[in-house]
Amino acid sequence: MVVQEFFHMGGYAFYVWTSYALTAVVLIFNVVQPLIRKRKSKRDLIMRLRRNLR
Amino acid sequence: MLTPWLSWICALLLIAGLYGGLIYAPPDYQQGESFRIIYVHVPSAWMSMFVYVLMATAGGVGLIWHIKIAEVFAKSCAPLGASFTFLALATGSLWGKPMWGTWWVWDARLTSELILLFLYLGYMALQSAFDDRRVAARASAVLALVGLINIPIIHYSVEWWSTLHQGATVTKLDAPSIHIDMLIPLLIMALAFKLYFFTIVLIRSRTEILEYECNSKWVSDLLNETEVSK
Amino acid sequence: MKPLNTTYNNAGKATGESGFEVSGLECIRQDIILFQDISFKLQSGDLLQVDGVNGSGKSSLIRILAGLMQPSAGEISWRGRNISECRYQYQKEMSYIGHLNGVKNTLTADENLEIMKALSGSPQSIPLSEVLAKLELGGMDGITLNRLSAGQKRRVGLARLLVTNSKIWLLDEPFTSLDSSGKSVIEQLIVEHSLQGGITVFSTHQPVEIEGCSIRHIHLGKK
Amino acid sequence: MWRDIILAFRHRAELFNPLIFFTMVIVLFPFAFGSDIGLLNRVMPGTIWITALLATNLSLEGIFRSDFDDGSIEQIILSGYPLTLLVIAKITAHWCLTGLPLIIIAMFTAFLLSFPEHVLQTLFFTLLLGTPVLSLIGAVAVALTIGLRSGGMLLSLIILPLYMPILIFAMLAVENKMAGMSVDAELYFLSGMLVLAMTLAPLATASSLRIRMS
Repeated sequence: MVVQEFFHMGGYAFYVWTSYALTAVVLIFNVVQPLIRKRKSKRDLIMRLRRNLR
Repeated sequence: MLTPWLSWICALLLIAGLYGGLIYAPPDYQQGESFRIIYVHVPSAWMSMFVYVLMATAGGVGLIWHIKIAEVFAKSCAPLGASFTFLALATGSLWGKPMWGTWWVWDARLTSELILLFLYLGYMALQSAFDDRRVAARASAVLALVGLINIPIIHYSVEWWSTLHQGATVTKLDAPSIHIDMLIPLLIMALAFKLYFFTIVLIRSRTEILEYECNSKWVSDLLNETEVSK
Repeated sequence: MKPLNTTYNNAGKATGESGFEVSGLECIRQDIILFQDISFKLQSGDLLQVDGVNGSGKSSLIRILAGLMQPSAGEISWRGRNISECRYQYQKEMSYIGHLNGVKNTLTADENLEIMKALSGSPQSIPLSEVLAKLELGGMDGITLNRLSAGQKRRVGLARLLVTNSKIWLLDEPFTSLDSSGKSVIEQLIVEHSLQGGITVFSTHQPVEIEGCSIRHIHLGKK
Repeated sequence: MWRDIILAFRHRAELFNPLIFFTMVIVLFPFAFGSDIGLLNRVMPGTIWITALLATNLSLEGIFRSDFDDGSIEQIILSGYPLTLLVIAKITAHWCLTGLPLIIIAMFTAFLLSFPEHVLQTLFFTLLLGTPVLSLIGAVAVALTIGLRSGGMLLSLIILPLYMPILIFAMLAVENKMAGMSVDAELYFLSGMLVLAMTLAPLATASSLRIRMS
């Protein structure tokens, strides 16, 4: 019952949970994106290095 | 080396803040449960301004003293600042719907936040329009500084404009005194957002520096090491 | 204390007397090293030709020497001082002609020279008509540049060298779009400049025939 | 500066383009809103201002365009002549060639559309104080974006947020005047912005040009 109430948010569930979900999505995206970029740029640099060595 | 520590503290604070905000804090007597949006909205709004000031300052430092780290830092700030601004706008709008009955009001804060988002987007667009990193960094630093001078003017003008155009319907948002049980989670969340920002900026900056210095010896040494260790 | 002081002064003079000194110059554009570790010294009367294939950084080198671009590393000094410290003085003594002529198409040759003269602020006394005659541009009064050919515009652009009367000439591909007589006029100008004690740095990919003074070469690009 | 004005006069057609654009857009508005004088009078100042913003925006690129294309900018930077002074001259020339005629045309059209006279005066002052700020701020952005691909769109993206306060205050002044209130505060604020822009924008433009050329 308590859990249900919690998720119900006094009738404002849609607004509250959308806000939090949106925040979560944006924050997670901002973690993942730089990490992917880091990996990619490292790979690019290693490729470059190999090219230069040859 | 700092990043794991920062990210752990940040995660802890986030959990604490979420717990405090969503469960511990009592519902607002006027707005009921919907006020809980405050715990993501207000920190985002704070951060959006804070990041802009930081970005412009770093840009200025890079411009005057030609410090690469500052240029890199400024560049890494921009996307984060823009996302915080976007969050502040989106959650503000989501909060506005139940409170004011519409998604958008031409309220001073919302409007200046929107302009701030445009400033961020302009900065990022300019940054990506240049081919050379250093030139891009210096050019966009000028823009950030011009924007920095403009922010107070924009804020002030929009405030003046909105007070003339509508009554005090918006003051609902800033309740005169906030209950201490509501305030503490808010501060924790704000701190968590700040740490989050620094963590991500560090990650971003490191990648940037790596690309910046791709011709220098230490980068090739570093890469060789990682390759060996794999 | 005193001996220390004098040695310092001597050292200052030793570098101060020399004209144009470049050390450890490096240029990185778009994460690619165009050149690295370029050093040379130019005295009065020296001529330096910059060779290299397209994209090897000839233009960048000349722009850096002119102070338009910042090098990624290294420094350039003129009369013993870094050019970023004495920018004003350096700019007064230097003329740069890039790919673009820096002339207005909607003005006549005369008017363009007037602007160059006004900008340089030099108390130059050669009459402009003489400059035009020297570059075989006489008899074009009242004709705006957009009716002239590319080669003629290039000549007007190069006329800047004579109007501004500066000591250092930095020429990026000065011979482009010039015909053979135009080319020899410019070669002649360079020789005269050098004999009068001027310094010239120019880039080109054409063979040049310069007689009467020696040319030094610097080669950019992969060895 | 005289050089610029002379040069501009040799391109007469280009010179008049923003002005024709301005007049045409203003003439379009009655077609969109109907010919009701009361309504037109209400939207007129806003129309004039927004159109002035767009016309300035369109003509801004011309400040440095030709100098950039033919290499004059490099020579000016290298001439040792103070760049800031030249930038001031160029901005002044730009304003004389777009801002000033714009104000005259705006006054004329507003007069034709029987706009109340006392408000016309306020509108005139806001334009007089505001359009130079548009040219000044615009010059910085143009100096940064000149010669970049998609420079035009980028220019608008950068510039329009910075124009917001001017628009707001100009409109507030006009509205206050219509409501019969004092407009001193707004006009002072516009003057303040003009002074601020006059001191900082030429410096920022000069350094932007240097950066852009490197």
